[in-house]
Amino acid sequence: MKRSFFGLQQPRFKYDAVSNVNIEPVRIAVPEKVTLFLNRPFEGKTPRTLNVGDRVKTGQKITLYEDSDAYVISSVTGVIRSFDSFLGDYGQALTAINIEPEQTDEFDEALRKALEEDGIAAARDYLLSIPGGMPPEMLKGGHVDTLVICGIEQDLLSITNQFVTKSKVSAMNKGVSAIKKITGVHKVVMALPQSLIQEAGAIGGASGVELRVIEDEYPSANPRLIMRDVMGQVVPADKRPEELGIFFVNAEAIAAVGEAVEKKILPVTKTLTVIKKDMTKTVVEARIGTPFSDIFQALDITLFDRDRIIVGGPMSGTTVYAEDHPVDPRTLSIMIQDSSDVPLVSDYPCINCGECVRICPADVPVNMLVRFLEARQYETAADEYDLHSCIECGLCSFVCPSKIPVFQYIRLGKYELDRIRLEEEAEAPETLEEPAPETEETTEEETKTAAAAKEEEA
Amino acid sequence: MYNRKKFIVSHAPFWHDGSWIAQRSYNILLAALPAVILSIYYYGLPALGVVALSVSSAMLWELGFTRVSKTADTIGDGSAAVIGMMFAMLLPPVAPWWLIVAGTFLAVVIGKMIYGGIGGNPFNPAVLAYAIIGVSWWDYLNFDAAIVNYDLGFITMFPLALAKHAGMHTDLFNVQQIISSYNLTDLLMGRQVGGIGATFGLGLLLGGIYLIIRGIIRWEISISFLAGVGFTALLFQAADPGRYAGPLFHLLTGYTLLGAFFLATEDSSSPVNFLPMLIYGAAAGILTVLIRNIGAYPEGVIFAILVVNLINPLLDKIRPKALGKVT
Amino acid sequence: MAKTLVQEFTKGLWNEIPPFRLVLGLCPTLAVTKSVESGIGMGLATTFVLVCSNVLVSLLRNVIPPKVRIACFIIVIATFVTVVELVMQAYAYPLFLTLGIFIPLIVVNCIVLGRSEAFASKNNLIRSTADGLGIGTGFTLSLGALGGVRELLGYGTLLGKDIMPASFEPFSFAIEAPGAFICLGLMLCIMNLIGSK
Amino acid sequence: MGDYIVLAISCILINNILLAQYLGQCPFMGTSKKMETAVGMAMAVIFVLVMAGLITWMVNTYILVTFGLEYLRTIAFILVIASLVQFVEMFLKKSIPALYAGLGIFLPLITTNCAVMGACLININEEYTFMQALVASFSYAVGFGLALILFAGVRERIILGRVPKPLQDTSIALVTAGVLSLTFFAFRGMV
Amino acid sequence: MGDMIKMVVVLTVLSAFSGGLLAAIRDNTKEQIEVQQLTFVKGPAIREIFKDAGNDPISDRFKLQYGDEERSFFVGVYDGNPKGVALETYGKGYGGDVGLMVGIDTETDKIIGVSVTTHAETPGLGARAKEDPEFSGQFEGLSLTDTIAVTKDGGQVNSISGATITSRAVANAAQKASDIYKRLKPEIIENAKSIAK
Ligand SMILES: Cc1cc2nc3c(=O)[nH]c(=O)nc-3n(C[C@H](O)[C@H](O)[C@H](O)COP(=O)(O)O)c2cc1C
Ligand SMILES: Cc1cc2nc3c(=O)[nH]c(=O)nc-3n(C[C@H](O)[C@H](O)[C@H](O)COP(=O)(O)O)c2cc1C
Ligand SMILES: Cc1cc2nc3c(=O)[nH]c(=O)nc-3n(C[C@H](O)[C@H](O)[C@H](O)COP(=O)(O)O)c2cc1C
Ligand SMILES: Cc1cc2nc3c(=O)[nH]c(=O)nc-3n(C[C@H](O)[C@H](O)[C@H](O)CO)c2cc1C
Ligand code: SF4
Ligand code: SF4
Ligand code: SF4
Ligand code: SF4
Ligand code: FES
Repeated sequence: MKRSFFGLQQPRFKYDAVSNVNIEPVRIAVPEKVTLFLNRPFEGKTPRTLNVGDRVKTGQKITLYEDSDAYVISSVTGVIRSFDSFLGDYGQALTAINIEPEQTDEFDEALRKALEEDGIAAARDYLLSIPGGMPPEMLKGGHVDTLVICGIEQDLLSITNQFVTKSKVSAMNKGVSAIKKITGVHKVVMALPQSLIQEAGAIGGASGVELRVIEDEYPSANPRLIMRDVMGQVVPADKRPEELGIFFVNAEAIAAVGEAVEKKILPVTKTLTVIKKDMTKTVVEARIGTPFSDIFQALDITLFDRDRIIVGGPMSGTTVYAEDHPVDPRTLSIMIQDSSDVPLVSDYPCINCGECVRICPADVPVNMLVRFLEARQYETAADEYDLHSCIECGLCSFVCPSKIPVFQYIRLGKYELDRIRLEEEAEAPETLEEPAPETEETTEEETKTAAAAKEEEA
Repeated sequence: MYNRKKFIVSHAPFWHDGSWIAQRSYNILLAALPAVILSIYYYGLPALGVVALSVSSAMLWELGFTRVSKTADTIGDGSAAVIGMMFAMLLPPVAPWWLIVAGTFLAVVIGKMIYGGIGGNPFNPAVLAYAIIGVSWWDYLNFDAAIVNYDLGFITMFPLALAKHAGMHTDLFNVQQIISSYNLTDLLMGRQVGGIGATFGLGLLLGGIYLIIRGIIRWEISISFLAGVGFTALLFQAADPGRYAGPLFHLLTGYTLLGAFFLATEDSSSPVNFLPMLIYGAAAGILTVLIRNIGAYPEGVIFAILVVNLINPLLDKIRPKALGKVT
Repeated sequence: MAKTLVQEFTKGLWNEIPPFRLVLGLCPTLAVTKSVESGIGMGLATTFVLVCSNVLVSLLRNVIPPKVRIACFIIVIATFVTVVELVMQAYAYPLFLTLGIFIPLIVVNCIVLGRSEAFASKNNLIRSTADGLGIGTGFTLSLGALGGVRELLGYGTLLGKDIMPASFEPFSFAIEAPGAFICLGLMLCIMNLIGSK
Repeated sequence: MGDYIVLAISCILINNILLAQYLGQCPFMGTSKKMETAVGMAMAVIFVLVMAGLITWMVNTYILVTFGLEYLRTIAFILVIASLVQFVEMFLKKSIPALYAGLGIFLPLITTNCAVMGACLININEEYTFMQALVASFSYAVGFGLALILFAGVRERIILGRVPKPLQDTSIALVTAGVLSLTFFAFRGMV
Repeated sequence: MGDMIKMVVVLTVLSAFSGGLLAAIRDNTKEQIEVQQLTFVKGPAIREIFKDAGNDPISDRFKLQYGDEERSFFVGVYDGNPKGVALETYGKGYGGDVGLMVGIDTETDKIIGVSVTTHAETPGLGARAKEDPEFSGQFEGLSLTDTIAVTKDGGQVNSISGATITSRAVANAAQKASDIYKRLKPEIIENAKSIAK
């Protein structure tokens, strides 16, 4: 992690390869409490379909609010103990559902019924919070041109997708054919490190997946870099790949889809990589909603004040406040960092050393960008200094000798611009309404002149 | 029973390569040491005094400024020490104390702090201070006048002034003859007259290469600077060998090496993109020889660097197209 | 809010003192402040033109048709500038030599035209006179002060008299063009500091 | 030809109208905060200064000197320049609207710009011939534009820096202009 | 229409007023300005040449016609005798005309001294013609019977290093003065005598 003596050479990070390591996942017992997040703000007064004290089954689709079709899949059989409001990243408001599990699972039959009655396409309405997660836009029936399955995580250290790719070949095969039928996508690509190409051969052969090798150097597993380097198509900076009909999904999600259509029961166990303070990695399988503390306990991890719990990898993850934060369908890894390893940021200005510019894989002029972001000139940052080209790899922050939280500035800048854009869009209809009175006036005038003409005639 | 631990919540990335401004500063000081130590060996205590006063007064000015303006202390980052050192390296070994103190004030306060401190300065602070001092108190910077009382066992005439003089009086002198009295070893081993940190060619080369290897200065600037000097000098020499000195002489005298490795590479006032760095360095090199050969001053590095500092913001607008940028 | 005559005068000495508060008239400020004497000379010349043109414009303000307003102002100002030019040549030739083309350039000095346009064409004779005198005095003081700083640093003298100790080495940068900019910039900084207190 | 090149270099770099002659400071300070405005102003000055330089030269040579009216030079020049700018504005508005849109807001600023008036007066004081006046006027204007654009580049960055409050804006800009002027010392002796 | 007339009337009246005022001032200052110019521009040079003269050479001047030009001559009186005259001539220098005041001893027809009045030469190069007493000193005592020229042209004047053009200009100017003096000598002596009286 330290800068090498030969600073002229840029730091290089290799993705960890799992092919030669035989990993046996640690299975975490069903916890005493699971917490599920529903992507809706918590509203005490809105009529609910379920209430505290109600029982839910494993795999049951919980559509909590009557006026919304947002749902979450219960990962256990048990009794709802409480509802809470929870603030996610950048203040995103969620509803937390706390469930007290029972010893044995009773599986929900809704999916089986739907599959048997309406065929495989019916699965579409159940897959959103499958382990690994599915892009909501894809499930809503948007046009899917290409599906890119990531056999490797964007971020470093985490090996969840690689592990799944290696160990669940047949489930993935089934998942690919299922997802093709569900979404109608023809082109499915799987992006993999060279080390997994042997194992993945089976997937490619059976279900018509194109295998593509990506470089083993960070951040080549970034979707936009995969687009450029592997797919040969540069995504315009102000567009998301989704807008071009290209969707990225984790290998884990595809395997989960395979399991779901095969067993006709929704899988509820999440695979994830836990990275300890000494950077050793353990693959863990736990029910979605399991508090991190249960995992830590199972792995003998003790935490102290001022340590850091990171969800995701070291370059682009997010930190959480509490040990009892639950496992989410999209949690690929949990990283623990000792307080002594926590890098400090400084309030120094940019010294224009250019390290960030040289390392940026997206050719963003970070040295200038950071000045504009610091001055809160987000519009200029976006228009002239390529804010939107940033692929959020975090390398610029990593190398900055001023220890400027560059990456944080960038995310904040993008977030602020989004907010401004949304506000403007919200205002837009009002401005559209304005011309209306004008037309009324003209009609009034016309009627008046018409009336005058009549009078003249008279 | 609430006994929750407090965890640090912050933003990605959670790794950092551990580089820090102070580290860069102290490595620059380290790289400068060989050249400075040799000068101290030749000129003795006066030179040591100049260096010590320059570095310490630069740091005190910065400390004073941060105190008075009630901003965070910044002397720990070493930037003031580096500015003091660079300024000392430009000076003759006998510069008077008041000139040094005034110079470091100009460098640190006018050149850097009023622009918001490190990273804000559009010009190299030490170079700027030297130019201002030069306009006012040239007599004290003039090497030939300054070290007239030394007997050092080598030619105590500033090589560039001598070459310029000879070039202006071609009826009396032949430049090639004049400069042949400075042999290569002398120039490389510091047996020539010049700034405290500017005479020891070999030491400067080593320091520069060290900084390049450490990734603290950008080689593109240094190399193109030297190439610019060499190439332009070659052209001039080819045009009129009787009047203009050759590339090797220009590369190893005056502030050329100091400028290429330590002055032109100052982070804040130099470009960061590849092509701009090459243009910047080459322009500085070309301009250096132009000023020396046809301009008003025998030494050209100072003003050449100021000029390229000035065009740096425009140059750095030349940059690769960012990923996914439309048009 | 009508200002009293005194306020009309004193605003030019601090609140609207050129060139610090009204960032106008920078060129003569930079060009002719190598010494107190030339600074004040320029200030007085400008004041004369300011007051005279303010007076005349204010007197004629009801006669001048708005469309040719600027043209009339320019004629009035240019006339007084030429008067200064001729009189200075006749009676203060060395000063004329130091001030050079900056005397004819008073005609384009934004302060003068600005005052005619913004003040004298809307106010009566007495107010306009007070205004012209105030702004002019402020300008003169500014130039004198800047001239003082530059003369002291650059020559070690004030009004031609040696002030600094014999060992002082004149900081001649202060009287070169770059020094003019930097001294003015730093003086502006000091004004801002005082003003913000 | 060589003489004209020397004159041009001297007017652009050595006797730069902004940095060595102290003319046109107010637009220099006023239009250098953004590169776009700086470029617009530079173009407008080049346009007007060349025309004004030539016309005032002719007015001086064929009218003022011929009739012994040199003492009316100031008044004549300012009227010529003011009407010229008015005329140019009207002409551009009608015939080259695109250029007018680009230069439009800068044109009125130029009327009371001492750079234009000053350059015209220098042409006369230096007793330039018609061709010399043409070269000098153009070169002064180019020098103005060059300095203005370089200054804008530097200033755009300074504005983003952490300049202490009392120095912000004009104060730091003046200091920087000073350094700019010092920088141009580099070209001394080069023509 | 009324507006139009008013505009024209106002502008005309204003211009007339301006023209009248300036013409009047101009007439009244004309003499004085000439004196001032002589005192401050040529004065130093003349006084430099007639260091020990007992009169004020600037006021003791007369004009003579040479070709179609009128030229001023300044008389230096020593011990009651009008022993020297000075006249100004021009030579083409590097940056334009170089003006040279040449003092001539009317008794020996030798140069008393020369002094550069106006020039636009490069500081540090040609400008040294004015500043360097060694250079101008070379002209002292040169006889008008000889051709005055720089050594490169076979004359006796060493040029300033790096500034042959300027040096040549000065030598040419001196030679021109010599020509004028030799042509007008009788009239000059007559006039000088009458002035000294
Ligand atoms: C002469 C010298 C002085 C130093 N002074 C300081 C200091 O004052 N503060 C500081 O944080 N580090 C200081 N350091 C340490 C550097 O910041 C840094 O740790 C060291 O140079 C690492 O560089 P290296 O990789 O060459 O060892 C100093 C180093 C040297 C060589
Ligand atoms: C004269 C001198 C002063 C030093 N001062 C410091 C200092 O103040 N702080 C510091 O961390 N290191 C200082 N060092 C360097 C340390 O001895 C040591 O090399 C350094 O702390 C280790 O580098 P690091 O902190 O980058 O790992 C100094 C070294 C020298 C030669
Ligand atoms: C920047 C510069 C300024 C010059 N100024 C002058 C000058 O003021 N007077 C002059 O005679 N020649 C001037 N010259 C012309 C050269 O010095 C010319 O080569 C010289 O006059 C030739 O004479 P030399 O035989 O003494 O070298 C100047 C040249 C340059 C490059
Ligand atoms: C970098 C630099 C180099 C200078 N070199 C010389 C020189 O070689 N000879 C000299 O007389 N003056 C030199 N000066 C001083 C300068 O020519 C002159 O004294 C000032 O510019 C005064 O206008 C130099 C000044 C500076 C800033
Ligand atoms: S995070 Fe930094 S290095 Fe990575 S793409 Fe964005 S700007 Fe470039
Ligand atoms: S790495 Fe940091 S200090 Fe260096 S240029 Fe980038 S942002 Fe500035
Ligand atoms: S001033 Fe120039 S020409 Fe004269 S001796 Fe020195 S270097 Fe030679
Ligand atoms: S006219 Fe006046 S205000 Fe405008 S630039 Fe010149 S001095 Fe400044
Ligand atoms: S990939 Fe996330 S910022 Fe670069």
